[in-house]
Parts: sequence; structure tokens; C-alpha cells
Amino acid sequence: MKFSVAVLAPLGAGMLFCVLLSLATGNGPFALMTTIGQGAWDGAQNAASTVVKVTPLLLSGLAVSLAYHAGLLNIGAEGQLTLGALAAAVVGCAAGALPPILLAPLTLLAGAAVGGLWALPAVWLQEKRGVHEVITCLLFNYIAAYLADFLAQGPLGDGSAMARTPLIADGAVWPCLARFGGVGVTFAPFAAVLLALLVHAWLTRTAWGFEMMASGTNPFAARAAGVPVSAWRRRAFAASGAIAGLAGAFEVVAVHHRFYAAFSPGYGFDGIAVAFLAGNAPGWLWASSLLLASLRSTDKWLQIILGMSPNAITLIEAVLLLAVVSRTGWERLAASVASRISARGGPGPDAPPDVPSVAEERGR
Amino acid sequence: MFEFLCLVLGKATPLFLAGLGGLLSESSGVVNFALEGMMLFGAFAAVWATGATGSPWWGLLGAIAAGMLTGVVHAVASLKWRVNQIISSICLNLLAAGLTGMLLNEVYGVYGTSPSVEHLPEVGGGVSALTPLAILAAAGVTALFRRSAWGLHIRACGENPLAAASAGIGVFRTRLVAIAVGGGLAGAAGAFLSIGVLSQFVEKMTQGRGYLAVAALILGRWKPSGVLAAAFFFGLLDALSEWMAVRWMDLPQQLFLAFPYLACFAVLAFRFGAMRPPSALGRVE
Amino acid sequence: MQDVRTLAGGRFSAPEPAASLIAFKDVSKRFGSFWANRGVTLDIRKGEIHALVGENGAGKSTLMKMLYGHFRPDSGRITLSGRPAHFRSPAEAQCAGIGMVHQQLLIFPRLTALENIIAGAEPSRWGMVDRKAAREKVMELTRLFGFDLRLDVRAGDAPYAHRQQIELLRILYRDAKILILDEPTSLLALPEVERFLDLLRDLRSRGCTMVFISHRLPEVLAVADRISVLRTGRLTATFDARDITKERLARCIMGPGGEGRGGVRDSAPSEFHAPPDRVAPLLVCERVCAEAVGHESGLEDFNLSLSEGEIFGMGGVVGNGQSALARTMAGIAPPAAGKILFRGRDISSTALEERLREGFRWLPANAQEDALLMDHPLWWSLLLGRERQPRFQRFGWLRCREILACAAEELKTHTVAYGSLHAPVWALSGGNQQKAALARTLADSPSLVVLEQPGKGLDIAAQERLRRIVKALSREGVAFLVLSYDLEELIAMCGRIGVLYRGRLMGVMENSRVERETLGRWMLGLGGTEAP
Amino acid sequence: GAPLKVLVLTDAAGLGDRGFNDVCWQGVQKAGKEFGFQPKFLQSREQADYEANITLAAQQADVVVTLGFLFVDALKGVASHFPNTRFIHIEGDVPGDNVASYDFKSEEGGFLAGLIAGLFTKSRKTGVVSGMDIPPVEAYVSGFRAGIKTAEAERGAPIEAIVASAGSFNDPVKGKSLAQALIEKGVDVIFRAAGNTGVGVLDAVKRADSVYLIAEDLDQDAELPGKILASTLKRMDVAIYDAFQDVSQGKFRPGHRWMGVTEGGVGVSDMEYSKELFKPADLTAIAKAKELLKEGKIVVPKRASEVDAFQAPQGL
Ligand SMILES: Nc1ncnc2c1ncn2[C@@H]1O[C@H](COP(=O)(O)OP(=O)(O)OP(=O)(O)O)[C@@H](O)[C@H]1O
Ligand SMILES: Nc1ncnc2c1ncn2[C@@H]1O[C@H](COP(=O)(O)OP(=O)(O)OP(=O)(O)O)[C@@H](O)[C@H]1O
Ligand SMILES: [Mg+2]
Ligand SMILES: [Mg+2]
Repeated sequence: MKFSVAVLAPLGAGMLFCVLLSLATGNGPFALMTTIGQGAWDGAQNAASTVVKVTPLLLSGLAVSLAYHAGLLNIGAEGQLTLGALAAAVVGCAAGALPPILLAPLTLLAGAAVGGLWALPAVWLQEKRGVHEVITCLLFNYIAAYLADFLAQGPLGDGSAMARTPLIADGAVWPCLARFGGVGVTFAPFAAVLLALLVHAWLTRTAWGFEMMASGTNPFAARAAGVPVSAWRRRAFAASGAIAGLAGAFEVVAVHHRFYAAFSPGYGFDGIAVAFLAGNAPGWLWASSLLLASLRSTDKWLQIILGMSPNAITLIEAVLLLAVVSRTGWERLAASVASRISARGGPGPDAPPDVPSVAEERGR
Repeated sequence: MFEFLCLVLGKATPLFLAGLGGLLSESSGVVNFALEGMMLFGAFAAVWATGATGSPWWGLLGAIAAGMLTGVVHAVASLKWRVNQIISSICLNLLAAGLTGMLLNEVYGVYGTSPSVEHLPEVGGGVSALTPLAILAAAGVTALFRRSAWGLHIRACGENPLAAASAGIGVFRTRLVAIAVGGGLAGAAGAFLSIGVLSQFVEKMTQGRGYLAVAALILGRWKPSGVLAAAFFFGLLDALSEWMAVRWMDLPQQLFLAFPYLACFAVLAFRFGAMRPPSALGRVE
Repeated sequence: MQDVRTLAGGRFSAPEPAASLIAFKDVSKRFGSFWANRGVTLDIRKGEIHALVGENGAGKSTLMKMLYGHFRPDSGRITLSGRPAHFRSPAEAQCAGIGMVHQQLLIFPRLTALENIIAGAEPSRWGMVDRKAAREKVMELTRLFGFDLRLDVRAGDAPYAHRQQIELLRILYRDAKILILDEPTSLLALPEVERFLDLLRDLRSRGCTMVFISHRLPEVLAVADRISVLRTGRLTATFDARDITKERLARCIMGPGGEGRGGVRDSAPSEFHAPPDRVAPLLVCERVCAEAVGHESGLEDFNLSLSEGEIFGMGGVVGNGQSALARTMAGIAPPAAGKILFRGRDISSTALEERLREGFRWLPANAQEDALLMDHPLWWSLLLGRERQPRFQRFGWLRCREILACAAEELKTHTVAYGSLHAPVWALSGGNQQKAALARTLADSPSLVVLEQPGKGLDIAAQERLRRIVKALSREGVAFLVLSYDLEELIAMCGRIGVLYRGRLMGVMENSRVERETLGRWMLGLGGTEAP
Repeated sequence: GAPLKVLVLTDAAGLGDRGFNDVCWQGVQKAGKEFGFQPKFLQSREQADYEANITLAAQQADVVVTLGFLFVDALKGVASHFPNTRFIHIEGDVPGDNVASYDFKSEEGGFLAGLIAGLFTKSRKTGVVSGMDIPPVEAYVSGFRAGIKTAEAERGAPIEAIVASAGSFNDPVKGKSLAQALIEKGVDVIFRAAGNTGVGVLDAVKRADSVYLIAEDLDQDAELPGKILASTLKRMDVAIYDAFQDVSQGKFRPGHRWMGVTEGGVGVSDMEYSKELFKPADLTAIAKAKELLKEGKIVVPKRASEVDAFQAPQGL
């Protein structure tokens, strides 16, 4: 009963909302739902464009959730991702003479390294000066955006008026596994999923992952038991930055083939939603990023077919997300409805409480 | 000098209004990243209510109401429905961006920019009448925390909700009201942008100021005076960067745009004490 | 006794029991498939002190939490003065005049002690807290009960034992007429316990009704009017306190088959391993100074020498430097001055990790927060800090089967009652949490173990078992430094006993020549000669 | 036959940008009314979508209009795969038999704005508030500087031109405070090239005495009569309308075209409300400059780096 409520209630609420919205916008009741489904998954081309979107969302989600397990909130993924992408583009272009077998990993490595480095000041300030990592990350997001803009326009630019770097060498470009219409699918999304699963296994199955999660949940107890807590925080944050940088690098080698200033519409921030949507379990990031990617890639269909404005689509996205994440809300609603119904049959004095109290679940 | 001070004051006002709003919420133990959305709703509601009634003061009230409503949604979602507080915030920010844009289309039939409305009066030196009110509000929040029973209840909920419940404090109600009032302050911050500085609404006009307010809140170590100081610090850096930008033209503009953040980082790296968030921040029960 | 009844019941020569105030009728509570309480029928009379005793995990706290509105019973009824009392929240219970001191203290760490006490019931005028009035009332209470509590200190910085006083004051401040006290004395030293019991009697004379949960039978017998025993969730018996002896009560708590398990002091002083004079000591502190922890004293010119296999007890009243000593020894905070020699090597400035490698272990006073991972599976807490050991991992990959087997083994040694190794720690009863923390601390043949308040919340059998385990380990050469506020616990466990006062070692005494009076005077800072 | 299916693609800025996208959309709508089709628009939310969205649009529509230089790379890749679809692209050169692309010489508009500002300013200090440093804005600013240089030559006195960037097209609050900083510095004519950020610039000008504004992209003189000296014009709407006219007459003309003052693609408003603020000599100079631009006698620098080399025309 519990499981079905958890899954069905948000789904039902989402559908109800979609029906209402379709009717409100003057379409048939199921127009919105079918369009969302079609836009994201109907036909190879749509499915491909959804899948391609998974990469940056999933990797930034992974970055956020990894840091989260060490007790840190990385809202600087956006900056790390931007600079990681820039670094990958620069290396992919400057080291173009290298054989592909060296060049391809080198570009990714450059992205990861720069992303990781960009994350370090936050955790350093946190340790040495007690500055909350969120502040430093926010500052560094802005600094990264302007720095990337400056570099891509000036010293590292391709000489055009646009803020972009030259194309990377062919050897650094990831080949398409298949092309569907205008969409080429590379190995990148699959690599991202693989990485997330690896991180999941590492976190839950290895001694190091255990130490990191322990440092995140109770730093004092972990330290007193001999876990090098501050080292783990540093490592986790650097790794988180590196993964965000990798997300940027993947976008360069697999999608854009060069760096454009402001190419990211906020993947780093979306990463927070992706991570928390999956309950910060890296093993489930594929699902949350797929959900977000579906909503994102269906947006063109909603605009063309239903004539919805991009703002309406943002609204739908927000409400659907809220519906999906308020699982407990639906469960409680269902439980209270159920108890109402059973109460009609005559309440016994020893009837179990309809809703578990707050303390009951936590039971301290 | 006086003018510069007024300028800084103007830049700091929305930050500390929203920051105080966030403080109310976070002191009660609920993470509030939704300040951006609350401000945006406030900015729109201010313009709409001003247009509908003809008086910017009604507009201000409208903004406060919109912010409070957003706060109520955040409280219910994160406390009753147990949505992660960060997720709930993100959803609200998305919601605000989408809904205000959509309302702009629906209500005014335009994209991007609303028609002009009456703006709040100025009290001299280019300072909006809302600024002294905001300072009053800050004093009010400080007094609230220091002296009032309700302030004590809020802090108790933020320190240990279970203990608060066991001490007979209605945790949900206290938090709900704190978040709603905080939302009202953030809404007023939005109104400051749309009918204080400007006299119309522009899509996404908050441009990350809500996040900066969160930063001011953290930098101010979750204390009213700290939030004020941090907001002034940000305002000062911002004003300074503009002052420099129109003087040293040969340097790249990005340097000036990044200057406030660089300078803030430099200051933090130089000296800063330990932070202390409310003990139960983010914990529902 | 007679006059108490007089006050409570208003009947002079009535042989029949006073009116029942709180009645539990057939109350059950289930967590998952586990019955924490099963068919408990109990009534608590107006104006009595009703003690609730039982082994760890017997369901005492759960029963009381149901009364206080934390949980709702799955079945059965609770009535208060004949009216149903199924409170939805503690707030409702408070309105009905009930107050509770929780076993796991519920404080607001960053509010001051005063604010902790008054929050939720503050005197206010126009919505503003009248701090002066509140302070006066609290001061009066502290004076009345002889608490030494600083009201302007943040509760999170206050010594752990003071937090218990804060909680107690919180309900006294509210003039609760029904007090539920869940192990309120677990961190009080003997003189404080005496005072506390007087306080309870005093409250009784003022018409309060109390439920008193404790594992210390002498104090239960000294103060209670009636005693109820819970075992595995069921109420087994209710006695009149006058009719029962300590031995019988202990037997009743442990149930059939528990007779041999002790409950009485069994350790003759001769059992203690005497420090061999010729062997070089394991650990030597030379003029060690340490900084204060929170609002407790630091250490000043502290000298101590500990040899292998020795159990050294350190007593003292709360706030006199025990935390600083424990932290300095464990390596959490390096000493501000002086030297610590381990096997002749200066380790004053070596890192915590290295000390742990040398076999140092530490059980913090507040084990729930400082040693356990409360929100995570039980096995996490047992593995913590040991995950790199070859038997628990291979090439970094955790060997889950070994880990779970070993955890189960250790929990069994310490007789921890738990549902599943995968259930979170907070689902354990308070005493079982303490046992779990002990299980990890004592594992892996350590060389030096610092135990802070090891007996906190343990039932008599568990305390006895702990003593036996500690002694067995000491025979294998493990040195112990036991810090406790409970002098009796120290005397039962330790070979030598010292007393800390304001960060100074007042003196050291052999267990065989223990003089309780002298120790007591040392605790108050009187007399004393610093022993080597 | 059946009405044309037309899809207009904008970048992430979308409609309501008070400039580029809005002007283009006006042109499309006008053409739609005239030639009987219902245009739809599709706003892309991220750069990664451009290629997919153009592909989809090309599959769905007969004519695809892409707005902005950000589409250039993507369109280059897609256009050749859809030989039967016509593409109209604004800003940037996209080769192909089915692509008509237009580039506007913003710098010429900027030049006129600079000249007007330079001739008008009393304090001999002028300012520009720009949104982001994207190519059309860079062209505007470079042109403005060239115009100022010309005015300097005309007046025989140095004139300052201070450029401040808001770093965003959607931050009117920042736009206002930048404008105020400029006013504080003594600037009395401000040229803006800032989209919605410009809303704040207008507000600052409105609330300040004897400070004037030059607006961008479309004729906005009537918004604050007398305080807006002039608006530069970029007739993307005309270009798009013309292109649709070609399509509807069955003679689509692919290829890349530069639209400047000569072609009637760029210009400046009639200064209806501000004429009387100028000396007659200045007005003639402005008219002369337009003439010279039309005849191609003045080549205005497009990039910032070329401004220094610009030689001001003599004797306007
Ligand atoms: N958010 C708050 N608003 C108002 N008063 C507060 C707040 N938080 C704490 N207080 C009270 O104010 C007093 C001082 O606060 P606090 O101890 O945090 O300051 P501090 O010790 O000077 O700061 P720090 O140690 O961070 O430098 C405390 O007694 C505390 O109860
Ligand atoms: N919230 C909960 N969820 C699951 N099991 C629980 C919960 N709370 C208590 N239990 C289980 O119920 C049993 C009784 O716990 P309780 O805390 O009442 O014991 P207790 O008698 O107070 O023991 P102690 O003397 O150790 O404090 C324990 O076995 C415990 O594991
Ligand atoms: Mg302090
Ligand atoms: Mg208990």
C-alpha cells in the first residue's frame, strides 16, 4: 500500500495538474500529457535529445551529492563546470597535435583538474577561516562566469567578436555512436551514468566511502574514532569540483566542440535539484536527471504544438517537481483519506492513530 | 560622501530586507534558498497592486502578501510534506520565474517588461522611502530576537525542534509564521526593486540578489546585526565597483563586474571567525 | 510515609490505597514487528513517587513517552484522573500538568541556560519576555534545590550533567504536578543524588506525583513509594517499596535465570591488578596543563602515572576538568603545556590518528552525540574507525559479511538488545546505545582506554558485566582511565582512585584503603595532598 | 495554396528583450498579416538545444527564421540537410542555397548616436551603458566612439565617452545604478545598448535633470518626449518583411547581405521631440553624416580594436 501510494500519488497529482493546465490553456484534457511524453520519448530523435541532456545534469548532480555526503553543500558546481569546460576546450585545441589516444583523456583531465582546483578555496576557507562553503561557492560562481567571459573574449578567444574559443582538434572530439536527425549521441551520457554507479559503489561498498560518509554525518565522532575528517572533506570537495569540471568538459568534447561563454543555462544549479531529487544517492541520479532532462527536452514541443510560452513550461516544471518530491505529503493525504473512510464504519476507541506523529518516526 | 552613503544604502536595502527574511526562516530551523523567488513574486505583486490601486503603498502591501504566501508554501512543503528544504526552495524559485513571466503575458499582454506604474516616494538623496522602513524592520527583527517571547520560540525551534515541542512550543505554527513573516520581508525587498528603484517589473529582475541575500545571511552569522553589516558590505563593494568602472575604462569590464566578489573573497580569506548556524537548521523534527 | 499519604489522599487512617491518578490499561506499543510495550496495566497514585525499573530496553522510556504525547499507544488506554489522556503532542501533555525529563536530554544548545528553562513558558508582557521575573523565579528554584548552575552560559557549553539540571528546572519552572523523570540521576555524583532525592521528597510533600526511572536500586528504594518492574515490554510486578529488598528487586528485574548475574558488588579489592613498581609505567603525565572545555575547568599541573593493566578511576564533581582530562588523553586536544609519555616516548603533540594506532580509545561522556552515528545503521557505529583493518576490507572493499558477523558478536558480548544491524541507532534504548558505544571502544585489544561515565544508563546487570569485561581486559594488560561522577562505580571498578578539583589532582587512594569521607572532601576541594 | 508554416527561433533571451528579438518578431508578424500565415516562435533554453531545435523547426515549417549570432554554428550544420526549407537568419553569415542571412551595421547606428551625443553634450562627457559584450553591442560601442571622435573634430574640443557594462540584459536595477554613476561623473548624454537593463537607464535619466538618453534598436523617442534625444534604428523587421515578400512571390534570394545606412537597414529616428534642443548647425552636421554614410564615404569601425585607427571625416 505504502509503495503504491508513494509512486502513484505524485504521478496522479502530476497528471491531474497537467489535465487542468491543458484545459486552462484551451487544449484537450490529455494534450499536455501526450505532448510531454511524445516530446521527450516519441521517436529516436526526441529520445536522443533527451538522453544527450542527461550528461551535464547527472554529472552536476553527482558533484553535489558527493560533496553532500561529506557534509558540504557544493552550490559552486556552476563555476566549476564553466571553467572545466573552458580548460577542456583550451587543451583540446592547444594540444591538438597529440594522438587522439592521449588527447581525448587529456582534455577530460584538464576539465576535471580545473574544476577540482576551483572548488578547493571554498573548503580551504571553511577549514582555515570558518567561512561557510556556500558563501565562497556563490562568490566563485560569479568570478568564474566573468573570468570565463573575459578569457573567451580576449586571450583564449578565436578572434571573432563572439566570446568563444576555437574549435577543438578532431582527435579530442568524441565520435557519435549514432545520429538521429540533428542529434548526435555520444558515449558521454552512458559514461556519466557509469561514473555515478561507480561512485555509488565506492561510497557504499568501500572503506573510503564509509569514512567519507561518516565524516559527513558526525564529524566529531568520526574524528575521535580516527577518521581523517578534514582530509576527507577536502578530498570530497575537490572530487566534487572535478566531477563538475568533467561535466563541462563532456559538453565541450561531445556537444559543442568549443567553449562558448555562458553555454550553461545553470546546469550547476540544476545539479542541486537532481541530487536532492534522487535523495543524494548517486545510484539513483540517472532517474532524477532523466526526469529533468525529459522535461527540458519536451519544451520545444510544448511551444510548437501547444503554443505554450517558455514561462508556462518553467511553471509546469516547478509544479511537477514539487509533486514528485512531496511523497510524504501524498502518503499522508492517502492515509488520512483512508482513515476517514474507515472511520465512517464506526470509530473504535482503540483505533490506531491515522497519522504517525513526528516523534514516532524519529523516536528520540 | 553623503551621496555615496545613500548609494550604498540603496544597494544594501534589498539585500538586508531579504536577508532578514531569510534569518527569520533559518533561525526557526528551515533552510531558505527561496528568497530569490519570494523577491521576484514581491516585485511583480508590487507592480500589479500599484497598477490596480494607483498607490505604491498598496503595492508594497501586495508585495508583502505575495512574499508571505510564498513563505507559507515553503513551510507547508518542507514541514508538512517533508520535501527537502533545498528542493522546495529551488521549486519555488522556478515557480516564481515561470509564474511572474506568465502573469506578465496574461495580465499585461506583454513580454519582458511591464508598463510603468507610480513608484514609492523618495526621502531625499535618492533614497527610497522604503529604506528607512527597512531599517525600522531591522530594528524590529533585532528586538524580536533579543526580547520577545516569539523570538525565543523561533530560536528554540531552530535549535532543537523536538525539545521545543516538548517544551510546549507549537513548532509547526511558530515556523510557519516565522517563514511567512520572513517571506513578507523578502517580498518587500522585491518591491524595493520594482517600485522603489524602478517603477516597473522586468522578467527575472532580481538577478541573483536573493542568493546574495542568503550569502549575507550566512556571512552575518545568522544574527540581525550581522546580516545588516554583511548587506552593507556587499552594497559597498558593489558601489565601489561601479565607481571604479566609470573611472578606469581601459581595464576589462569583467574585472569590475567580478570585483565585489573578488574583494569579498579577499576579505574572507584575510580574517573571519567561526560560523554557527542554528543547531537544527534543515532538520524537520 | 504516613504523612505523605495524608497530604496526597487527605485521608488520615485510610489503609486502602490513595486515588489512582494515572492509569495505563492494557497499553501496547509496537515498533515494526517489535513490541516495546505489551499489555501494560499500571496505575500511578496521586502524590506518590512511583519508580519504574527494568533492564535496558525493557520499555520504560517508551511507556512514559506515550504518556507525554511523543507516541500514541497502538492499543490500550491511558487515563488521567479518569479522563482519557491520549495526548497528540508534549504541548498537550504539559497543558495537563505533566512534565518530563528525557533520558536523551533535549536542550537548545545555543540558548542560554535561562532561555532553555523558560522557553515556551516565559513570563511576558506585551509579547516581550520579562527576563527579570523569569530569572528571579529560576534563581529561587536553583536556590531551593541547591543547584550550582550558571544561567547565562549556553546550554551547549555547559557540562553534560548541568544539562540534566536544566531539563529538570524546565519542568519545575512550569509547576508541573506530574513529573516523569527518565534516569535523571545517571550523571549525578553521590552528594548531588542525595540532594536530588531530598528534592523529590520535597516535591512530593507539595503534592506532586512522580514517575522515577532509574537503574540505581539503592536510590530507588530510598525514595520510591511503589516500584513497578518492566521486563521485555510487560509489567511483571508492582511492589510497595517497604516490602521489598534490593536483592529481591534485582532478581525480579533480571527475571528467571538472572539470579546468578549479580547486581551486588562482587569485586574484592584484592582482585585489582597492583601496579608493579619495577615495571616502567605505560603512561606518564608530567605537569600537564590543558585548556578549559566549554565552561568546565581545564587542567593544571596534572601528574599521573599509569601502568599496564591498571584501572585508574578519576572522580570529582561536575565541571572540574574531567572533560579536559579525557580529551587531552584521547588526543583530541593537545596539552597546552607539560609532557605525556607513552612507553617512555613523548606523545604530547602526536596526532590523534597516531595515538589511535598505539591503541588509545576514548568513550566520550555524551556517547550518543560524540561517538555514535545516530541516524545510520547500527553496524556503521560499530565499524567507525576500524574500517581500514584488514579483516573488514580487502583492497578497500568492505567485507560486509565479516563486518556484520563481528558487529553481532560484539553486541552479543555486551548484551545489546537490538532489532537489526541495519536499523538506525536511535531506535535503540538509551542504555543499549551506551552499550553499543562501549562495544566499539573496548574492541580490538586497545592499550589505553579512557572511559567517561561508562555506566551511564546501564542496568545493574550491564554495569556488572562492564566491570567484569574491564577487569578481564586489564588482566590482559589494558590500562584504563575511568572518569565518573559516581564514586560507587569507581570504587567497584578501579584499583586506584583520584579526585579532580578545579583541574587539579587532589589526591590518589588505593582501592583497598578507600575512605569515602576523604574522597568526598577532596571533591569539595578540602584537604588533599597531591600524590605522585 | 496552403498558408506558409513559419517558425521563429530565438535564443535564451526570448521575446520581450526590448530590442533585437522584439524588432524581428514585429517584422515576422507584419509579414504574417500581409501574406497570410501564422508565425510561431520557439525559444531555446540552452545552447545545447540550438541544433536540435533548428532541425525540428526545419522538419515542421516551410520557413525558419533564426535570430542571433548564437545560431550561426548550429544553422551552418543543419541547413544543408533540409534543402526544401527556407531559412532566414539575422546576424551572421550562413552560407547555403536555402539561407538568406542578414547582418546589420550596428556600428553605423552607433556612429550616429555618438555624433548626436558628442554634438549635444554640454559637459563634454558622454556615456554608454551596455548589457553584455556581445558582437552587436561591441559594434554599437565602437561606432559610438567613432561618432564621438567625429564630434570632437567638429567642435574642436575633447569629449569623453565612458562605457559601463552591466554584465546582463535583464538587470534594470544595475542599469539604473550604472547610469547614476555616469551621471554622477558629469555625463549628460547616455547611449544605451542593454535590452531590459536599459529600463533602468531610462529611469535614471527620467529622475535626473538635464540628462538625456539615446535609445537603441527601435524608435522609442515618444517614451520620454524631450529627454530621449534620438533612437538608433535597426530595421531587422524590414529585412525580414522583405525576405517574406520574396518568399511569397516565389523568388527567395539566398545569400548574405550587409544592411547599413545605404541599404536603409540602419538609421536614426527623426528626433521629433528633440530637434529644438539642437543648434541648427548640429542638425545639418547630423544630416550630412547620414548622407556620407549612405554614400559609403565613412567606414565605421566594427571592433573595439579598430576605433583608434578611425579617421574622423572632416567638414560635416
Ligand atoms: N540570532 C540571534 N539573534 C539575537 N540574539 C541571539 C541570536 N543568536 C544568539 N543570540 C543570543 O545572543 C547572545 C550572544 O550571541 P552569540 O553567543 O552567538 O554571540 P557571540 O558569542 O558574541 O558571537 P561569536 O561567538 O559567534 O563571535 C547569546 O546569549 C544568544 O543567546
Ligand atoms: N522509535 C523506535 N523505533 C524502533 N524501536 C524502538 C524505538 N524506540 C524504542 N525502540 C525499542 O523499544 C525497546 C524499548 O525501548 P525503551 O527506550 O523504552 O527502553 P528503556 O526501558 O527505556 O531502556 P533503557 O534503560 O536502556 O533506557 C528497545 O528495544 C528499543 O530498541
Ligand atoms: Mg561566542
Ligand atoms: Mg530509557
